Amino acid sequence: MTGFLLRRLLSSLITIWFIATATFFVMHAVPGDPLSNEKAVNPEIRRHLEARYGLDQPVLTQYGIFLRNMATGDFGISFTQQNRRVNDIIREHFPVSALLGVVALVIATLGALLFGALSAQFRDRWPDRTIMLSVIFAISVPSFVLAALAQWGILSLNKAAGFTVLPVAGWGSWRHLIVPAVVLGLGTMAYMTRLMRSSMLEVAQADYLRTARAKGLGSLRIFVFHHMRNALLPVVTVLGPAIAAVTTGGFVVELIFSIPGLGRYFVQAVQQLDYTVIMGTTVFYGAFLVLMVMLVDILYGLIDPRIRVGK
Amino acid sequence: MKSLPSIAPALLEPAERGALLEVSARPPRSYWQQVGRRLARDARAVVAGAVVVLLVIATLTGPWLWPEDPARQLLGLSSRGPLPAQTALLVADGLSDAGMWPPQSEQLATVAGESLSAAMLSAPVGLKAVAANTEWVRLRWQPVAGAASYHIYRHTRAPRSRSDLGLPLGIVDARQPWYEDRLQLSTRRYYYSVVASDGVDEAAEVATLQVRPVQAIGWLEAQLQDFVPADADPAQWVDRTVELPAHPLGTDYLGRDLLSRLLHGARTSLFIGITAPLLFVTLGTLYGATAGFIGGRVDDWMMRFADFVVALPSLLFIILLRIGFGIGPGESGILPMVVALVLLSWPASARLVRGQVLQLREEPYVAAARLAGAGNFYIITRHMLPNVLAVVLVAMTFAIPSVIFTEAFLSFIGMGVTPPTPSWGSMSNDGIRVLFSHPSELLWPAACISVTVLAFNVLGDALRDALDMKERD
Amino acid sequence: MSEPLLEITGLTRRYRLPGGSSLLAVDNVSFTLARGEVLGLVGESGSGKSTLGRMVLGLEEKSAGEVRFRGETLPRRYRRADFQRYARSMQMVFQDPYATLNPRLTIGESLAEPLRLQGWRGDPAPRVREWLERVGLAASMAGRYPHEFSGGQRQRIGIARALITEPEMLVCDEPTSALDVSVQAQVINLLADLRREMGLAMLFIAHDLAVVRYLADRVAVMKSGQLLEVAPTEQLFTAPSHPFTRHLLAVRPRPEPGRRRTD
Amino acid sequence: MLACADVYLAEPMSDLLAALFRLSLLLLPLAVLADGAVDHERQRIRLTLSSEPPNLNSTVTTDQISSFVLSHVMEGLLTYDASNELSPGVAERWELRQDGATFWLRRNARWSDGKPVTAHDFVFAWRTAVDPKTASQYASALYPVRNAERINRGELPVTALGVEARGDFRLEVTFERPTPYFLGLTAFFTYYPIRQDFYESRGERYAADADDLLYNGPFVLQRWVHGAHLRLRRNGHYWGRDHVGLYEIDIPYITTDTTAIFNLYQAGSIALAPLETETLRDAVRLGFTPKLFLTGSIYYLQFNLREGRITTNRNLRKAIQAILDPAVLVNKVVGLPGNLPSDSIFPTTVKGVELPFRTEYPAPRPERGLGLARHYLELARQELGLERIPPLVMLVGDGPRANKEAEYFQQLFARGLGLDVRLDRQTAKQRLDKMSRGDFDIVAAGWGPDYDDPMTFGDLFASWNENNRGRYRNPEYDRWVEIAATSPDPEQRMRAFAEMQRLLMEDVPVLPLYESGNVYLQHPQLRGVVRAIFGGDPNLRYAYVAGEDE
Amino acid sequence: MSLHEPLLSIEALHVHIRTAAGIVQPVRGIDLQLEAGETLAIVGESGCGKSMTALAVMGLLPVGGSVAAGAVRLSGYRLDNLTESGWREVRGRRIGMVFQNPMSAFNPTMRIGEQIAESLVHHRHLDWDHAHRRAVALLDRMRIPDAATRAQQYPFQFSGGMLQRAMIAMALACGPELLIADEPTTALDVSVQVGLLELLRELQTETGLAILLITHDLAIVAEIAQRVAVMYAGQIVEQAPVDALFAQPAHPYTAGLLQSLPERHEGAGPLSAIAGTPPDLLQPPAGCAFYDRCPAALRLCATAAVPRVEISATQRALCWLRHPAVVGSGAVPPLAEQQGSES
Repeated sequence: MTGFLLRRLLSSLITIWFIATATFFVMHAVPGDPLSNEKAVNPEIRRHLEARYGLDQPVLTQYGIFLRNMATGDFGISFTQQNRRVNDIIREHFPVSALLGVVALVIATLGALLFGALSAQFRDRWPDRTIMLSVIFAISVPSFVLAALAQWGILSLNKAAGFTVLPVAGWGSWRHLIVPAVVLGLGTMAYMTRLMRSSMLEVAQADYLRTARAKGLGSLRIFVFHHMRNALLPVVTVLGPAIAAVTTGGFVVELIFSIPGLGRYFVQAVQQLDYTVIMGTTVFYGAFLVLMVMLVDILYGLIDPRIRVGK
Repeated sequence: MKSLPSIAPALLEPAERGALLEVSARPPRSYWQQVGRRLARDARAVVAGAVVVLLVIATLTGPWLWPEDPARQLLGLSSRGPLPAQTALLVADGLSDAGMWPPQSEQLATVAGESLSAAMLSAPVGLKAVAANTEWVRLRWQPVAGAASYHIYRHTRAPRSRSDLGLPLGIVDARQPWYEDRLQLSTRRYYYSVVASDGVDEAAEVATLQVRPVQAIGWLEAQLQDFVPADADPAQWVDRTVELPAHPLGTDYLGRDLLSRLLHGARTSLFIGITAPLLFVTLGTLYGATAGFIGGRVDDWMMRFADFVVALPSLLFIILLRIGFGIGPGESGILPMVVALVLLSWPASARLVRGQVLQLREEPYVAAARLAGAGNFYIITRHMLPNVLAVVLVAMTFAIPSVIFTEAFLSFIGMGVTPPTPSWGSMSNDGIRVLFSHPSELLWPAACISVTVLAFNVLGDALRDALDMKERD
Repeated sequence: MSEPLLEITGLTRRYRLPGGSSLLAVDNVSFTLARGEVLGLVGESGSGKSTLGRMVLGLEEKSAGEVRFRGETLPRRYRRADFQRYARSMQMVFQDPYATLNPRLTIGESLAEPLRLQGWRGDPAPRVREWLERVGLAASMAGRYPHEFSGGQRQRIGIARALITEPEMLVCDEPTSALDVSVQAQVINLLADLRREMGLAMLFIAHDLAVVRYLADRVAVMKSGQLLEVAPTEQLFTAPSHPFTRHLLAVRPRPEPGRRRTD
Repeated sequence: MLACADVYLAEPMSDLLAALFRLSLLLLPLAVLADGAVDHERQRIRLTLSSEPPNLNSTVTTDQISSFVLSHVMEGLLTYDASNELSPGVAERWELRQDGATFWLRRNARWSDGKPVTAHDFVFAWRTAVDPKTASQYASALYPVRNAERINRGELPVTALGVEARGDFRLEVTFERPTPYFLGLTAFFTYYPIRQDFYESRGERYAADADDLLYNGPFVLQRWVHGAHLRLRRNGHYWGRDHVGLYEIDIPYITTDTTAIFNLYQAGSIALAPLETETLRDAVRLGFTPKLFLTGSIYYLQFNLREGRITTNRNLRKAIQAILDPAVLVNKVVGLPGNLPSDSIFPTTVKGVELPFRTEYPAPRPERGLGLARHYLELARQELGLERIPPLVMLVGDGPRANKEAEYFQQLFARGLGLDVRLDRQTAKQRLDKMSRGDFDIVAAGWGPDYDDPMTFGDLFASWNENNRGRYRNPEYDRWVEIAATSPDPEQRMRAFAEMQRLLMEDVPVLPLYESGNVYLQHPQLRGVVRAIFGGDPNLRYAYVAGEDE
Repeated sequence: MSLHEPLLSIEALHVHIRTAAGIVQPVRGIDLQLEAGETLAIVGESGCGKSMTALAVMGLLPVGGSVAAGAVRLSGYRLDNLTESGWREVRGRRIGMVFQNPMSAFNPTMRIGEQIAESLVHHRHLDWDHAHRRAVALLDRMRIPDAATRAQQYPFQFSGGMLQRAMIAMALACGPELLIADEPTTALDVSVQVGLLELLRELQTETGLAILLITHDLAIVAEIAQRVAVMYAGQIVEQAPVDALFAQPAHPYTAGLLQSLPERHEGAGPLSAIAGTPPDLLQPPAGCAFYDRCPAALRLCATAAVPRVEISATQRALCWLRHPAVVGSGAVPPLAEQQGSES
């Protein structure tokens, strides 16, 4: 297991390096000048600005500096918010995205387990048809439409109730979180529900399930320990991509619900050509996802003894 | 024990039979014929397929079936619901109006006097509309003694109270007891209110007038849209009527035909939605097949690289690449988006195909072909491709909706195709801002996205089932 | 005895396992096969008998040792030309009748494939029909797909494909183990008939001793990659020399209720 | 009322543990949701911002959001009163001369740590701003002060700056040249004081967080959660604290989404909400009465007059001028009341001698019409010797309104003149970059005033001005700018501006479109809000929350 | 009818399975009795309905499957109309079952010991600790070395033979009266097969367990069964004590099966195979299902419902050729002559 972990860690580091390199060079290929401003500045000031961001160095030197700084976890100073370090920006805004993402993911996963299991259990009967129909609608509506409709829904709800049941936008309490998280998690939930359903149906065909029934066990025990537990395995493998979808797919939700997450910052940074923020965010997200995928792998190992114990 | 039945001797003859193996008269069907047959029997597949075919037909023939130019702007008809063909009054506008407006000062009764405080000001008398059409509503009223200025409001319903006068259109000087409203007028009923003011506060008394403009078109616009000849003389043409085209789904914020934009937007969305998957699935297939076929160390390295690409946060990177390629003047931004999508999306199909190839490599019939002296090319084309094609086809069907989503998403956050190129995503982006007042501007493109995505998803499901060649049938 | 058709010396197959260790699937095996001879290769699952068969045919790389066919040393690792060169002489019948045929091709196409690949001039159809009949199927079935056939029929088609180019040697890898008893007999009979007609040499890999005893002239016993013993069939069954062979013969269940052990 | 928001997000999150801790807090229904746009009892209002203040370091900041926040937490020598007139700030009285100015500082002006604001703080701030090492992009605001420009170019040491503290409470300023509008400048953020010891103690982190900034304005920044939340509280050390109406300005929402902002207003969560064309309709339908405000900014199309550009042809520009009716653009395309169609580069808000400049010197109206436009186009074609005018590149921003206008121009020019306009839609920085490199034929741009004098618009087209993105070069124009810059006579100056106005109309290096306006909703209980062109908008210094029945 | 109730009795059992193509009839009216302590083998080729019979006895028919007619009784107690909770009292407790492929029949994510213990916890209401100790003891009883460690392992760590022993332990954990073994040795190597059969036999003598063995392998039958039922196309075509069946098969199909065994082949001639393939059970033939492949078929066999013929007190066959009326008519030779020289 330790050998496995070490190898996994090493390959993750290499992957992060690749992401950083790709980001750096793509970023430097972007046309435009991050230092341009509404007011033209004189050359002396420009020289000082360039020096501050290291833009006066050759690209390869910049790359070297970037890698070295990255290794120490330093992404430099923001171009648009000149007194903030990219690290601070990430540290302050990522937890917001992460929290939103985690809640969305938890909602998605729990929902998917519930609905997927229900759907498989009632295969081809009305609960199954209803759930599968909802699933297919959920994956067919773009997130921004969903978000807009949800906000409109809250507004109507509040109007009908006569007081603020749920806030329309903003960030601060669990009530701010609930609708954006549902909107964000819905697509993932739909996808995972489908997966869970087919996984449940596949396990339903498995010999060991027949064995369990042949032992005359209670249906709850069969369901939980024999059916569900094994059906979960393929669902766990998509958790990695699901985390990616939820954490980086949050732009629109963050935008519409005015949530101070990192995704929104990224879009702003792209519009402002804020080199350091773009690179910092991309590399950070990349590293985060690599880490998550690694964790999911390990989690999978914990659930599946064939990997945990090792062949 | 029962007595034995008697049996006819003829039945005790040995049975005579033909060949043991009967040959059915059924003509052989090729694999793809069978897949087609299964698809045709699957109701969802038929419906989804029909939707896809309709979409493609609409995309290809739409511009001929509904030849309205998606770029044509009828500013007098902006943000309207479904409209029939109608006539519009040809009216003069700022560029051609000669001496009709504003009223000359000698025509106005002037009221001299001390300026008064707001509380003492009365409501304007004689508020009337000199003319009311969708190009301009011209109001006049009698001057109010002691007023410093007038505040003009416009409402879309009868004001309910003094504080509910609606949209403030502007403030005019006391010397100007008239107002011309040209602000996005439509043929609905308007309630204009004029209040006198002492320069700071408004009077308590209000004069309100109900006006219903007639549909009109301004002179310049009529010239631009070829409703009148470019060299026409306004004097001869003004006050005639011209025919405005119908807009079955209504218009957008610049008075462009929504149906036509949807049809052209379908081209963009479907073009990206089909081209990008086609390219990246092909690329991924070739890559994965190569890796799987060569195997060994090459496979290891190739797949490691694919893993790297998978690890890139794709949405962020698509955005990065998209700005990295930049969009030159006049370009639609379709190409950079397709390239970005292709560069980042191929590994999924590469992995899929590699897995298939690795599995197929071990199939006995491939070994048999090898033993018969088949070369790589033969094995790939004859044994692998047809099998891989099935999974690739399914992968592609599922890639299409996801790309359509990505396009819509990018266009939505302003990183997609650039206006004026219509795409469903950018139309949704435009529409979402008027969701409450003009929901159809969002609902149509959003519905198009949803239906397309739905159709391809369902089709993918059905295709996967149909291609699953088991012992059924 | 003249020069053997096939001569195997010190043949070894080593698999590298993740973590640096390696597995000897076939360990220094030597034997010969005469023209027209049937050599039964028996052993339990994982004994390396299938790997051996595949190495002989070039489907598997040889880690060490030598295979000589008609006095010619076969390459350690095959290229396409090698297959084309030896394919006409050596063919294989596979174990799983369900995976043996490409499900996307009609059996006519599958049967014509070796002919085409070996530059068969003219229309392969008559020969395909001939061979279909020869393995006991109606010639008119050439247009059907594999899934329309039963396991036994597929195995016959597999045999027809292997023999349609009239090779000198056939490697049969457990051709009947997935078949029912009644069908197994059909396939064995077919193989026996064809062998007689064509003078085929066969490397017959099986775990079923009775089948081997029926078909083989000599039997080789393998265990854990090693060849324990090669002997003429009757000798091996009546007077096995290796303890493992003895054990194998002693424990196998037999369809003779009277012989039931009582211990 | 304890807001849940207070519990959450107290400090920037430091690590995963803290995040998890907060998560647990978040998921507990601790307190009722803090709500309410206004609170009469506590004199508190809630607002939203379109983005968080990018930079609160007054020497380097450039943007409006920062300007809004800074104008409430800082105070310059002068400030604006409730009727938008200059009034005493830190300076109690002053004297403006041709060659300079003297400011006498009030002795009760205090920093938020209780120490007095002194003349040295101004000297330090101004020197910092012009120091090339600071690399302030707004250093040019200080150029009227002697030697500022040369210091900024690195030619002189910062100590050469023409500002001097005579004791703690008297500030002497020497001018580079006569600057009649200098008093207005002293209310501008680049002129705000900074205390040296504090600035140096914070180093790079100066103004990075709420406690990395020292305040001398009516409010202090009590909390700043980046990207999420700002809270301003009345400054207990402010000399005029007794006349500050509001106790707290809470800004818990940061979003650019106008629909979301409108929804927040509708939900009664914020007291001020800007409206866009789209939300305006809903607002009116729902019975809200919007307010209008002219921002004093002007939007225009600028032609590239660099050599080799086809737009150097005057008749081509005249053709475009003749077909483009700003009134149609404003009414039909922009669709927001409060935006004024304009034929002049000088907005109506610019002051003249007595009356507004535009009242004293109305803008000449160019002749327009399709026939005329096509006539000019024909002339252009002949002059250029071209059968067809090649495609024109129009550089535009990527915002929704910019799109809308660009699409309108494109269609208008195509239909009316048969011109092929290629839209070059770029994000902010890329657009600016292309503008300064001159990589365009036409650019849609805008300009807001930096100080209260027509010169802030007038010198924009002087041949030496780097911000003259189209490189318009007309000696006559330059001469009028020179006169306006140096003449002590207001009459003469205004005449010079009128000449500039005329030249721009005739030469068409730029095509004014409209003066931008704001349409916004304001909570009926919120009173005394001053909408200001200068010194941070909206100005809440004089605002208060009235009782519900007032 | 005697008062004695056999342990298991199957009467005129019909099983239907609803599929997309139509209703398949894998079991078409079979009758079987199994006494306590007895081993009855059901032999037949793949698809003949033998596994479906076993599953019907366990109430574990696949989705779409149902008992269409007939009855299954355990000690006279009707099983086929039990509710799901009724079944739970029978399964595992009164009838244990061993499946063909031990690798897939174990839950891959659960320890072997737990899988054995859980049925003890469920049926015998033991606490987990206790159940675990019992599970270890059972594994030990199945001659699994180092049972305590093994109980803590997962299925993938076991060899096939070991797993099958563990499966038997699992099936017998609650001391059932009847063990249904569905192809218990098919997936195993020959040398392992016999050990397993011996183990079964041993357990049977110890506990008086009745075994219903489902297999296609006549060698296995010969090793362990006391009585044999031969199934073909959903019917039991012959039922006999094992010796009688091997010595004197009454049905042409049984005879054909025996003749096709290479073990029983003597001389140099070809093996005698049964030509053709079994009928499609979607549309079972009206007459004898074996008619198409039967070398001795009469015209009668094609259409007339086949009678069950009592060859002796213990041997029965489903065949016209053995019917007294046909035998009496002289249309077929007596049994012994058809059999050839086998003795």
